[in-house]
Amino acid sequence: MTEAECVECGAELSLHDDLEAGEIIDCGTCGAELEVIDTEPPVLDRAPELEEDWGE
Amino acid sequence: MTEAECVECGAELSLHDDLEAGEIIDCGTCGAELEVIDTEPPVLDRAPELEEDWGE
Amino acid sequence: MSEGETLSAAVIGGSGFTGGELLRLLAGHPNFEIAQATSRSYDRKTVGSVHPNLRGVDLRFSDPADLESVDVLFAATPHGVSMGQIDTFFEHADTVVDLSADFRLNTVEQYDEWYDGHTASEYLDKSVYALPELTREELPGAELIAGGGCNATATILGLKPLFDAEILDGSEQIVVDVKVGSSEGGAGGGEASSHPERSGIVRPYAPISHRHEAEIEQFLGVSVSFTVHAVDMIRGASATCHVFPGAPVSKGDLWSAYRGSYEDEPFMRLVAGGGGVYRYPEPKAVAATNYGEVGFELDPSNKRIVVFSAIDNMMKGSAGQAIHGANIALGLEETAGLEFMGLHPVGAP
Amino acid sequence: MSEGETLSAAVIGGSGFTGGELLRLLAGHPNFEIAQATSRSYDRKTVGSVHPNLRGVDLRFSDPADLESVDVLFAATPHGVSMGQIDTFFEHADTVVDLSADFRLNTVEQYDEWYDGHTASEYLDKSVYALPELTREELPGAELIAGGGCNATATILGLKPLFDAEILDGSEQIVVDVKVGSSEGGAGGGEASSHPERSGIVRPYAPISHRHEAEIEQFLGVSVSFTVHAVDMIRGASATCHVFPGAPVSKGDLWSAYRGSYEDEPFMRLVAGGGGVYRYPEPKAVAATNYGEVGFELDPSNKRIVVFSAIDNMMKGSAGQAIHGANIALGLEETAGLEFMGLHPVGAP
Amino acid sequence: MSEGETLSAAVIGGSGFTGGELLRLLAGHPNFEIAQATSRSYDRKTVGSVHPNLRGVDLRFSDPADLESVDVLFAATPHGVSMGQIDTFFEHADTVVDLSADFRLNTVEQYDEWYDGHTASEYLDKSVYALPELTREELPGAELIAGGGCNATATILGLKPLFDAEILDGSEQIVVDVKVGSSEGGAGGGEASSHPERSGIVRPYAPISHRHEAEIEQFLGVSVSFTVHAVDMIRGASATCHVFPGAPVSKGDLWSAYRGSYEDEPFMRLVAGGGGVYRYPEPKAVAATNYGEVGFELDPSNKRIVVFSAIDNMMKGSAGQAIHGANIALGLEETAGLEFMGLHPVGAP
Amino acid sequence: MSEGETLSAAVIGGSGFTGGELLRLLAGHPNFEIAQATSRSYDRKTVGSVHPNLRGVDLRFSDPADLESVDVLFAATPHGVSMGQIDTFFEHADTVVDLSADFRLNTVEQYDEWYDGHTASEYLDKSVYALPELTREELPGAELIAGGGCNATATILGLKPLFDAEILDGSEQIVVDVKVGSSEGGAGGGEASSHPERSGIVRPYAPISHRHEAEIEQFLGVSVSFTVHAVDMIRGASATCHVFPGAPVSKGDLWSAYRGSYEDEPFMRLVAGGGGVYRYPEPKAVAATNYGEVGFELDPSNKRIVVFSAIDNMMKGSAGQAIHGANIALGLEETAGLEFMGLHPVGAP
Ligand SMILES: NC(=O)c1ccc[n+]([C@@H]2O[C@H](COP(=O)([O-])OP(=O)(O)OC[C@H]3O[C@@H](n4cnc5c(N)ncnc54)[C@H](OP(=O)(O)O)[C@@H]3O)[C@@H](O)[C@H]2O)c1
Ligand SMILES: NC(=O)c1ccc[n+]([C@@H]2O[C@H](COP(=O)([O-])OP(=O)(O)OC[C@H]3O[C@@H](n4cnc5c(N)ncnc54)[C@H](OP(=O)(O)O)[C@@H]3O)[C@@H](O)[C@H]2O)c1
Ligand SMILES: NC(=O)c1ccc[n+]([C@@H]2O[C@H](COP(=O)([O-])OP(=O)(O)OC[C@H]3O[C@@H](n4cnc5c(N)ncnc54)[C@H](OP(=O)(O)O)[C@@H]3O)[C@@H](O)[C@H]2O)c1
Ligand SMILES: NC(=O)c1ccc[n+]([C@@H]2O[C@H](COP(=O)([O-])OP(=O)(O)OC[C@H]3O[C@@H](n4cnc5c(N)ncnc54)[C@H](OP(=O)(O)O)[C@@H]3O)[C@@H](O)[C@H]2O)c1
Ligand SMILES: [Zn+2]
Ligand SMILES: [Zn+2]
Repeated sequence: MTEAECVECGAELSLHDDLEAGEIIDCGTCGAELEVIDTEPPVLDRAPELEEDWGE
Repeated sequence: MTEAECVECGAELSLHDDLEAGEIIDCGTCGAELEVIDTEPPVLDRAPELEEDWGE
Repeated sequence: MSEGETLSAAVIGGSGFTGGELLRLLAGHPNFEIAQATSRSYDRKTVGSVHPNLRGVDLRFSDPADLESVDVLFAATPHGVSMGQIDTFFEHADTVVDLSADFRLNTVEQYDEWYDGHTASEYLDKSVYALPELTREELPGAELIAGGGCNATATILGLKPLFDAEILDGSEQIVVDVKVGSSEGGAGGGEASSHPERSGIVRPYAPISHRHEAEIEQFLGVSVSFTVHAVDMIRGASATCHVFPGAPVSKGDLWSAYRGSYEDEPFMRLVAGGGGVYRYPEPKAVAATNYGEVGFELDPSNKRIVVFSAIDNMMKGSAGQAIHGANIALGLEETAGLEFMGLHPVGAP
Repeated sequence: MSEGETLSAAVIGGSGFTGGELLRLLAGHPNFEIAQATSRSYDRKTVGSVHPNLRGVDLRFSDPADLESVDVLFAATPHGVSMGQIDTFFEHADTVVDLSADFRLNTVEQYDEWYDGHTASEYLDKSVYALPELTREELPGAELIAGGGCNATATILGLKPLFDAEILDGSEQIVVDVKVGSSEGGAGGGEASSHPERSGIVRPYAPISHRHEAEIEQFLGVSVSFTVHAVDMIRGASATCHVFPGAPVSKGDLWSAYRGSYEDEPFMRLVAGGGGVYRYPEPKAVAATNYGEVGFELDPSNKRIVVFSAIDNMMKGSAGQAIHGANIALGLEETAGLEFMGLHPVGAP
Repeated sequence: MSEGETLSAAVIGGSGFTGGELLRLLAGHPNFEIAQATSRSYDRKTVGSVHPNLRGVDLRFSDPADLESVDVLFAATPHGVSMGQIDTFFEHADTVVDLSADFRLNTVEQYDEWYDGHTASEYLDKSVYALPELTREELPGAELIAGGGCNATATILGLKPLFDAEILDGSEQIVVDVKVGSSEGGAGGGEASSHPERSGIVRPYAPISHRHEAEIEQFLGVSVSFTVHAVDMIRGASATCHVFPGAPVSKGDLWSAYRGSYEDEPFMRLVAGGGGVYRYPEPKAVAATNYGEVGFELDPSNKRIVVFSAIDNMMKGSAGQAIHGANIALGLEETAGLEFMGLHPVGAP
Repeated sequence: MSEGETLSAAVIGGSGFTGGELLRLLAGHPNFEIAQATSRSYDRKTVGSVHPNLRGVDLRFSDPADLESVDVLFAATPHGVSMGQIDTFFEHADTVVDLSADFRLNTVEQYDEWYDGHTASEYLDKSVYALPELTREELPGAELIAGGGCNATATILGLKPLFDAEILDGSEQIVVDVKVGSSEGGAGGGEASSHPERSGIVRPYAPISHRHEAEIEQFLGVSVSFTVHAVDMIRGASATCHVFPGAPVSKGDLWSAYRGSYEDEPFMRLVAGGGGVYRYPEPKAVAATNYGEVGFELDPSNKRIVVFSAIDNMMKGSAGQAIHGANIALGLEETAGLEFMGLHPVGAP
């Protein structure tokens, strides 16, 4: 288990071992979806937002 | 505290001391509303039902 | 086991509705610790991302292909999944509690009649139905526990005292008219369960031939006329049973029957004929709890008994019942983790 | 009368729920003009202050003690009011349409049995039940029209074809399990109908002995096992009838029966067994309309017929039915003022 | 055109929510006859199989690839569809009424900023926004009519009188807090709009950057602070605008402004500060109608004006507005087909 | 006190909504035992006859005139009652926890401005506001605890971090748009809260001048533009705060502020910007719990911060907050009796 900081809220995130680039994980504190950009060391970024159409 | 039997469901009811005839109490087991007919010894009967108009 | 001991638990199908309830109950249970919750779709996400009430639980979903070994495995998967994986489940757990219909019935013939057969029929003899009001004697030590169907549970709880007390002998006409909430359909949900289509309804969704009839028949020995309506609530199943006993019966007989069957039951409440707003069983009075309410009325005009039975389908009707059964099977305090009393006021929980 | 003619109308009890619906329907009706709407509590207030949908109608409530003379007087008052004032009503109107139970039954004996007797029994012979599916032949020229009970209307509409086609002969066991919305209780409303207590419920409110049984018995000649539940909707009554015919019956027989009874009826729709979301009758499919939907299913396992019937209690179950009956009685176009088709999507209207 | 004439109409996207409303309105409209309703998913099914309220309408869906020639074509398709097919639409119809956002904005730049650009920008100059309270002068004879966004419509109707009367000049801070029902999302619906997840909510669904801001800015000339919440109703949009005028203003000024803008408008109602239950605008008072209600309050403590505006998103907010605009464009009676007054009581329609 | 000790408690106003919640929480609390619950209307009835979830609690209401002596007295009575009886309360209890507004404000002047003055102003200095996120330091040993207003609580929890972190200094315009459920009105309920009138609404019920503004001003030092809407849920208060900071602020600044204020708080959760269905605070995610959720979004177009805050008005907004404050005041485990996690799925609880 490695640790990383959530880029959204700054909370500590524990990451699983077999982390893969491109994977999306969510922050347990703020709920943000984070994309794994790099694994050693882990680099996270906000995942691109799913454009949701709630209709208008 | 005296005890009496609920005339609806048969469960034991504990009655308070200053019981008065005419008083309405509800059974904690079945919820029935019971009227105190007599106090020494306590005699209970089903309380007359409140005719409720739910509209029709 | 000794009461202070802690057992490890896994929930297969943890992202579903009953799986989420199991996680909630296990997280608050004094004797369990959650080792694993699986989901294929939400693999590696926090359980809180799906179940917002579990945001405080520090756990991520894992893949059901990577089972860990635990003391107790709960499966909350659609019908058919558990029967396909039951051997694997037992390789990873001593006790398996399955919430689906896969191990509720006793014989292959029943599965042939009501479902699409059975692929692990060697387990049917071993499994014990989870509802303690029916199977308290058989549960201790049971290794395979089958959670009941929610509509079946409501119906059986309502009618059982009439059979126990021999007011009914099985030859009578019995009509069961059920009303259920939308959580019964699980987390999937198609167009019919979208909010605009599903709100405000009284919709006949199983007019005839509901599979839960099989469980009712198995336990009460009688075939019932069974119809299920979807109504506008989320949790809750309410069964109204219209029964025509052969011999005259008094209200006193009925109270004796119901008190006889349930007065020692920690989760059964009798409600009938009181004053106030809540005079008969209704789902919202037991919402969020493991309680079942039953009550009745006697129709003098036609010798009919009307029985009302109400449960929370997610609790007494599935996850709560599963924990209740497991508590007894494992020698834990029967009510452990299930003490929540419910809410008032409460809307359509 | 000639079709272009305009009739004056009064609504007694115009501040109530069915009174408001009458006002709405009359305001949109090509042959009526509203002369008066009474309310004691809202005397002199605009009708829009009580019924926000009628803000565009230029009318104020007046006291029911100051009746004006009109062609048609509609009374939408609680049971007992009309029978006390019926002479006065006829002094002010040629035609009286009463929405209460006061003139629905034929004999004093029935009122003695089901209500608290009758004080104007001389009118019982003259009154015609408003539901055209039952009384179309008797309505033309009728001077006293009695709007049916909403739960009775739903039940009768559901079962009538089975009697018309002699699938039932009256000796069978019939269970009627009804689900209704909160508008059925009228505008008063006590604690049980407050929003926090009334939301999200499946509440047995008339387990036995509901007065509408009298109307059902009068028209179908059979005593039914009748239980009514309150559910979370505002408008709507849904009756599920569980029926056990003496002789075997096929789905073809059922379709013949239902088409036979209703295919010429402008406001009846048969719905059974199609695809999509709305496969059987349900109240929200007819909400805000004068339509009634009926449908059925045949239970092969126990020879049961399940009949579903759905109406809007404020329309087909009261105000709409009253206008429909009045249209026929007065020789107007039968569907005048009642053409609204209903809504989709719609929630709990 | 002469008033008795009948125009043929097509509805593209007839199986959707606003498409269904268009069909309902056209079926009851004295000047239209429906020639075609398209759906790819329900091709050849009856319109009643999707919209249960239209069971009495004798019409089947056809494929949008097989367009018939009509007088007026209504498109009720998702954003982007109409701009791709607009040439084809005009080959088959003289007048096109589009309910999507495709032709609401004036310039390509706006589409670049708020949407993903525009592929038929040559039509932007020709199109007229459907809301007659904004564009009554431009509508007669218009060939391309763009129905407004529902949240934009509610907001614009609420704020417009303040600009008309120069109480606001565009430099003020304006907060618009909107609450909408689930029909706004259309018939599709994913997990978030399933009944168990969508019931009972107050859910921030567009905290910032809602596309309707573009329309508001276009018509009022001001950028607003805009946030939309989903709440538990099906129909309805309610906008609460919190406004801080530069100069002191009295309630008299406000009444003058609102009466000035709306007293001749057939579908606008002012509601503010009366007694009874319905004192301010609220969606259920206008549900199922083409009416808009606006009202206001003045906060003495901080010189704030609070404006309330309520519409039915399926009517004034889309299909009703489209018919209203078309009526004017085509020289028909402005209110034709839109007279329904709404319901009381009514739940969450 | 030592943690195993048991304190006796009385609930004045035990038949009301918050009184019922207090009884439920106390019955499940490891350190309390209920000595008395008062009600004038339900004197001598079981608490279960009013609160169906408490049918298992063996207790009858008694008259508030017959107060017993207890360790802690909770008053859940309408505004004005406690200030009239506070001396009597202290004769019967060492600690008084009052849920009304009677002791929330610091000075007589505030009561003169916002209420109708104060008759026991000598207690104002002694009382401590119950919300631990505001007053944790002052609570230990407090003898008079004043539970906060539910809308005030939601608002203060949402905005406080912005003041703590000096992102706001009190000179800014702040709009607070609140949405609340029907339990906020208490068990009384008039016509406006009857089910047919109250269902499906978005109703401006306090457009301006809501009394909770006084509490907000007292704790945040700023006057807010405050408007409250009633929506269709039973439990829940949701405050959306639209804030315009003087200096530019980043999302990082906001997260620092909110984490700084709340990361050690056992009952506060930050929710903003995740995926899935529940991305921002919403009442049903915290229903039945003592949790508060807050979150925010930054509007780049106009430098607005939108803050969302959600609580259960019956819990964090009243009874839960009262127990929380009492736990701290009495030296008990802070979270004792308040551990319930909430439900998923859940409707309009
Ligand atoms: N809902 C009720 O009221 C109720 C009452 C009594 C009994 N039950 C029974 O309980 C079971 C679960 O019901 P539910 O309502 O909770 O359903 P649900 O919400 O649809 O959840 C099903 C769960 O199973 C997982 N799953 C599906 N297929 C799987 C597979 N092949 N292998 C592993 N996991 C799989 C799903 O997650 P992924 O797809 O992400 O893996 C999901 O977590 C059903 O058998 C149902 O009949 C339900
Ligand atoms: N609601 C339904 O679904 C339904 C269906 C079928 C039949 N009905 C029948 O229709 C009738 C009206 O029902 P509702 O639901 O509309 O009731 P409601 O909402 O309670 O309205 C009753 C109306 O009658 C007036 N009223 C009461 N007592 C009166 C009196 N003594 N003299 C004159 N006016 C009086 C009331 O106004 P004021 O007190 O201000 O005068 C009010 O306008 C009832 O008989 C009911 O059984 C109702
Ligand atoms: N809902 C509202 O409150 C509201 C308010 C104002 C404006 N609007 C706008 O009105 C439009 C329709 O909204 P809605 O809510 O009615 O949506 P909807 O319920 O999702 O319906 C969309 C309809 O368009 C059809 N469709 C989808 N893609 C198509 C394509 N490529 N070609 C032809 N037909 C296609 C669909 O049927 P098939 O897929 O079967 O062909 C369906 O009939 C949208 O642009 C929306 O923004 C909606
Ligand atoms: N509901 C909320 O969400 C909420 C939130 C925060 C704060 N509060 C505050 O909490 C308090 C209670 O609110 P609620 O909603 O629970 O009200 P409620 O449901 O109306 O209950 C009031 C209770 O007080 C009793 N009562 C009334 N007058 C009394 C008197 N003069 N002496 C003794 N008992 C009296 C009533 O019972 P009897 O009449 O039978 O004696 C009833 O049990 C109010 O001050 C309210 O502002 C409520
Ligand atoms: Zn984070
Ligand atoms: Zn009893």
